[in-house]
Amino acid sequence: MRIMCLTIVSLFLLTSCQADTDTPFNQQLKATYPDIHVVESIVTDDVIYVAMIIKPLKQFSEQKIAADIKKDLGKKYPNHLVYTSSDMKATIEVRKQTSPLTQERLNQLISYDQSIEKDD
Amino acid sequence: MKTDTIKTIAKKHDPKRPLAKNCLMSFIFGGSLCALGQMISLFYLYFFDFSEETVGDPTVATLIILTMFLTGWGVYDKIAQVAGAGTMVPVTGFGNAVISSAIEHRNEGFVLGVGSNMFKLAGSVIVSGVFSSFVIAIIKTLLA
Amino acid sequence: MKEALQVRVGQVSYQFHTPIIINEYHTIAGPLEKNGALTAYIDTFIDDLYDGEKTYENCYKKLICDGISPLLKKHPDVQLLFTGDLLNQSTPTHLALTNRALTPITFDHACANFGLSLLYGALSIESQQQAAVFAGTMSHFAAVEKQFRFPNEYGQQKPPSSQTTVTGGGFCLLSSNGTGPHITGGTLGAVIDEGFSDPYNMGEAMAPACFHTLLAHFKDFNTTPKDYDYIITGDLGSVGQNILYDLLREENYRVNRNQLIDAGCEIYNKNQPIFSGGSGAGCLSLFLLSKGLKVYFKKPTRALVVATGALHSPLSLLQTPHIPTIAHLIVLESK
Amino acid sequence: MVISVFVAFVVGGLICTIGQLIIDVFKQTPAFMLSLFVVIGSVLDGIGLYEPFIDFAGAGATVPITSFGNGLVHGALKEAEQSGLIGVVIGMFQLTSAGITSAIVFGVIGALLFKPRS
Repeated sequence: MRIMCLTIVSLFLLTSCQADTDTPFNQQLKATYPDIHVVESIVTDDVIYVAMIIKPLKQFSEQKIAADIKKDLGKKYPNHLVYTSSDMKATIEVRKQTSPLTQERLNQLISYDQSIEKDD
Repeated sequence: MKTDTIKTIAKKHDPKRPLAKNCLMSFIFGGSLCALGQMISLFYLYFFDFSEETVGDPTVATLIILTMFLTGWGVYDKIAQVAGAGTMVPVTGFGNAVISSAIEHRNEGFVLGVGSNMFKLAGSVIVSGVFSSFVIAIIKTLLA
Repeated sequence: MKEALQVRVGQVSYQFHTPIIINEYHTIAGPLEKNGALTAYIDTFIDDLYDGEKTYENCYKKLICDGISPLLKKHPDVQLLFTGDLLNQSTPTHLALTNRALTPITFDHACANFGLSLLYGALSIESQQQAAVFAGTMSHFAAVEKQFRFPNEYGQQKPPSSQTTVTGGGFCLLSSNGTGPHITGGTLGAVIDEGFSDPYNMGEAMAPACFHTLLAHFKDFNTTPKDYDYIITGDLGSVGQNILYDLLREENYRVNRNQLIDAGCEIYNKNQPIFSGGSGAGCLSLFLLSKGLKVYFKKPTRALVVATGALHSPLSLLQTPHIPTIAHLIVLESK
Repeated sequence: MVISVFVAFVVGGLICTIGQLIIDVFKQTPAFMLSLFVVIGSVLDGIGLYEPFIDFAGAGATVPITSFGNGLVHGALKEAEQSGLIGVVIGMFQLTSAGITSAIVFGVIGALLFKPRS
């Protein structure tokens, strides 16, 4: 029974949008792309990983939006490898990601980027 | 007496199905089943390594486990009498068709009873699905 | 040998001159009927649809055993049992009567079996072949549901016009001595098919057959509904009864509404989940041999008892999508 | 996240209501309605509309039986990209195996555990 309460509590906690503890980069993303509802991102010196949840009504084309943002960011930060994902799982994983990014962890995150499957 | 006079009289007394109530009930029950499915999906998303694409499979499996218990305890058909399509359209309806046939034909033995009668109801769903998917996939691969 | 009195009347009817009396009867019913409307009149009940058996079909067999044994104990010399049940090849009846000195004559007219059993019981007594015979039918909800419709646990919404098979029924002894209501006549029905094809609305499919047999009876005996106190139908249900009422009025027979009694509707009370009424082979026998004889036929009455049956099989319904039906009628009088 | 539960509720409810209308208004048997839904699921995925529909509705799209049709076509097409026309036959049950396998397995387990009640 305890586990049940734990899950419900954590479900609600994680879903509240932390507008306040957002990194400046996230706020900037939200400003430039209005469709984003919740965004989490990891920025290292050579990789930018943006996980987002699109507003409910726009979710029909969430993958297209994620792809556009990826292209856009790719232009803005040419010397960075940019990955975006509109998958809910990506947002959850990024939010859990406290320790610095290992390559293996990064590969797992990249697997959530749907646009990669479409390209190759 | 001519057949069509009998038919018109019979038409007059055909009890109208309570359409509004049925639709409302199937909306509520169908919706709550899908909401339950979404919660299960969220649970799997949080605690297991499933992406949003592949989270459907464990959700469906969990729902069918739930159906097995509901069918076994004799509750599912009571709900379905109220819910109508609400409990039939979701995958629990498919699960219930398979599980109720299996339970029903248990007394004829497992091989001949359960084995041969299990898909008597759900078979039509699989056959129509597979055949239509085959046709569509062939057309798509030929065109694209 | 006294001059053989004319038994045949008109095209399809019979008139019986020797007294054919229903003088002993035993009814048994299931849990749903236990809290129905006839609890006071039914002899024995079973608690659940298994009654200690492993399968529903065995319970159906046990029902037939428990239904006939009391009568058989009292009258071991009787040879024939006119009956009929709803499962394939009447296996419950045959299994129930294994190693017993009683030969089951099993008819296959679904819910019209009871009418046919009484009629042929009367004919065999009238022709002095038998001094006394048994007649009666039994049905079991879950076993019939499994064969004719869907598995019992299958979640499917039944429309309000569908009917619930009765668990239970009754057996009776027909003989030419004793006290009780007399069977004075009968009419054999013909297979009627008006093209109705909805297996969840048997009432509308069986009403024309019942109407056809009633018409034949009125023509052969040139009587009208007014000459009878009641017209007791087997399992037309509320839907079928309304249709029958309109059909009779269409043929300008004046009949008032409470003359029509439907066994399927009488067995249960209003708040029970039975849709438009009870049905099944045992439905008419359960009603007639319980409340029928103990209440309606206590005072002098003259009534028509019509057993209606749908003769389709799950397979035939898929190939030729309409339901053939039949109805048999006996005239029951009590002094 | 929580709003996705509400969206699934509304979308799933609507699909079931359409199913109820097919049964009651067009007087079709439930088996026909289910087969129709599976075919609709397949056609939608053939056009490529079902993938965004799942993104939008979440469980509202994966729980109804239309997702079975979608899984079939999706698996077939994905395999067909690699190994050509024969891929259609190979990939058909890759994505939908969860539903059918669990139905069979829990059907047998149900037959073991339970007895039919009326």
